[in-house]
Amino acid sequence: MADVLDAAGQVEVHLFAAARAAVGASMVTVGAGSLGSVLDEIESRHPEFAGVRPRCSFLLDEVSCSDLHALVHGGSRVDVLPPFAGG
Amino acid sequence: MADVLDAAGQVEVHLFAAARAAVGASMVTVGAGSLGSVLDEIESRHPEFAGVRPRCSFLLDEVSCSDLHALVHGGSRVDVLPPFAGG
Amino acid sequence: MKHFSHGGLLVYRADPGFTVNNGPMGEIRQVEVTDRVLDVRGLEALVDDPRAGAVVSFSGTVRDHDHGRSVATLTYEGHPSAESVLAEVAKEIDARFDIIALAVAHRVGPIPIGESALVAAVATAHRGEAFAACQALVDLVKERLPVWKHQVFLDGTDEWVNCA
Amino acid sequence: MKHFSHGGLLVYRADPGFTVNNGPMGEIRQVEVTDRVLDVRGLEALVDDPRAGAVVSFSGTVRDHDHGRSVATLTYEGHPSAESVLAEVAKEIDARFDIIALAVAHRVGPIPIGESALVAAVATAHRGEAFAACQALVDLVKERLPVWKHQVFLDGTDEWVNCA
Repeated sequence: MADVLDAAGQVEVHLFAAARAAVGASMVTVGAGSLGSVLDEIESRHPEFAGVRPRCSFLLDEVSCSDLHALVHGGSRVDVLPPFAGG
Repeated sequence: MADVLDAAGQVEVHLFAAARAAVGASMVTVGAGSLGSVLDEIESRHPEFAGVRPRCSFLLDEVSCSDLHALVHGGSRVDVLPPFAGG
Repeated sequence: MKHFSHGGLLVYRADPGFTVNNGPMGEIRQVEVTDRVLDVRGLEALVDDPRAGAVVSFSGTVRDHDHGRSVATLTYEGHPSAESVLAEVAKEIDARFDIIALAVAHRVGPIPIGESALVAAVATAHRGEAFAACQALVDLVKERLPVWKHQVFLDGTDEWVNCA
Repeated sequence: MKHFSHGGLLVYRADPGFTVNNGPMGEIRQVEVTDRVLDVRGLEALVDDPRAGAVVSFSGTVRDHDHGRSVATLTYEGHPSAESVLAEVAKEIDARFDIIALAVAHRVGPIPIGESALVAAVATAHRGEAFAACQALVDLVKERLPVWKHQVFLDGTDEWVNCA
């Protein structure tokens, strides 16, 4: 399975605004897998992430991604974006 | 009749923009009467006024007046206002 | 900080009592009909307010073309009541919208191509109200202000706009 | 006359190729995400154009109160893609409306109370289009721009807006 192969790599997860505040870091490195498993791993390490996670959107290698089953390969980048509040 | 009494006086008619251009003067003095008779007198003296008159609105002593039967007493002032084009 | 001026020969202030507008309504900080150059940036500064979250401004400029014809010169003429009518328009907009401050000015006399004929600025707490109020203000000025526009074209002909 | 700057540390330009927009569309004369002070008057000057009959501008300023609480300090954080997203927003508005020129800028980093967070200016031939396009531009920036607002209140608490 692709999941097994990908799991050998590491994924950079960049956290912004309220998500960064919840996790306490602007970047964490987790094992490759699905987008859902990547987020689950962050939540297991940083329980406060659970509060903001449901309101976030995600970028997978700079492209918007809302499919929690999407594969996140080793070397990929995930961005965690809380609701925007510009202007 | 009031008309007869008023007719003894004179009315200042102030003309603006296209109305002034048609009449060739910014003010003319005509005999008192009704608003309609005042305008008729201007038109009889200055036939070009007929072209712009139907598009004009009128002030009788600084108050908007659209009633051609309204009495214009001697000493009153009529303003002839073509369609506005500000901004 | 109220500022009023007496502009061109055609203009006087018929109703000097309108300027103060306190209580629940916003402040009308400038209402002017003038033959001088208009400055929308000055109006924006006038409506600036610590309570404001949004300022929307409008500048309407005279163009060198109208309906495909080249305009050589352009002159606005104002009725003597123009400034007091403008004040009434400002008060009506202030009553209709949730305004913190507004300012509006119309120029009369000859206006060089590219310069402003009408400027307005509105400050409100929230942005939607600022856009709505500024647009309504400009629309109402166009509808009510006793001002006329005379255009001379490059071919030598001329017209009073809306009277052709 | 295209002008772009690289503002705060959080901002880079992901898509440098968007700037020229010729043909039937209007000119996008400035798109900027910056940590410097914004100047709506500068944007108005940028969109000035001899073909324009109307310029509408917007300035959204940060306030000292939010939902009845007193704000002590306020900081905007932008995603690295913010400036390229802003460029896409500008292009979309330019495609939707009959625009002669537009300019838009968002500030990031700490913003003192009363200063602008978002400024925009739109020049069009006719006034209705200028109001509609400027308002749509501001609305779309608010919806799409990956920017976040952090408020610290006078009572010492803080919040990320829209995440409370």
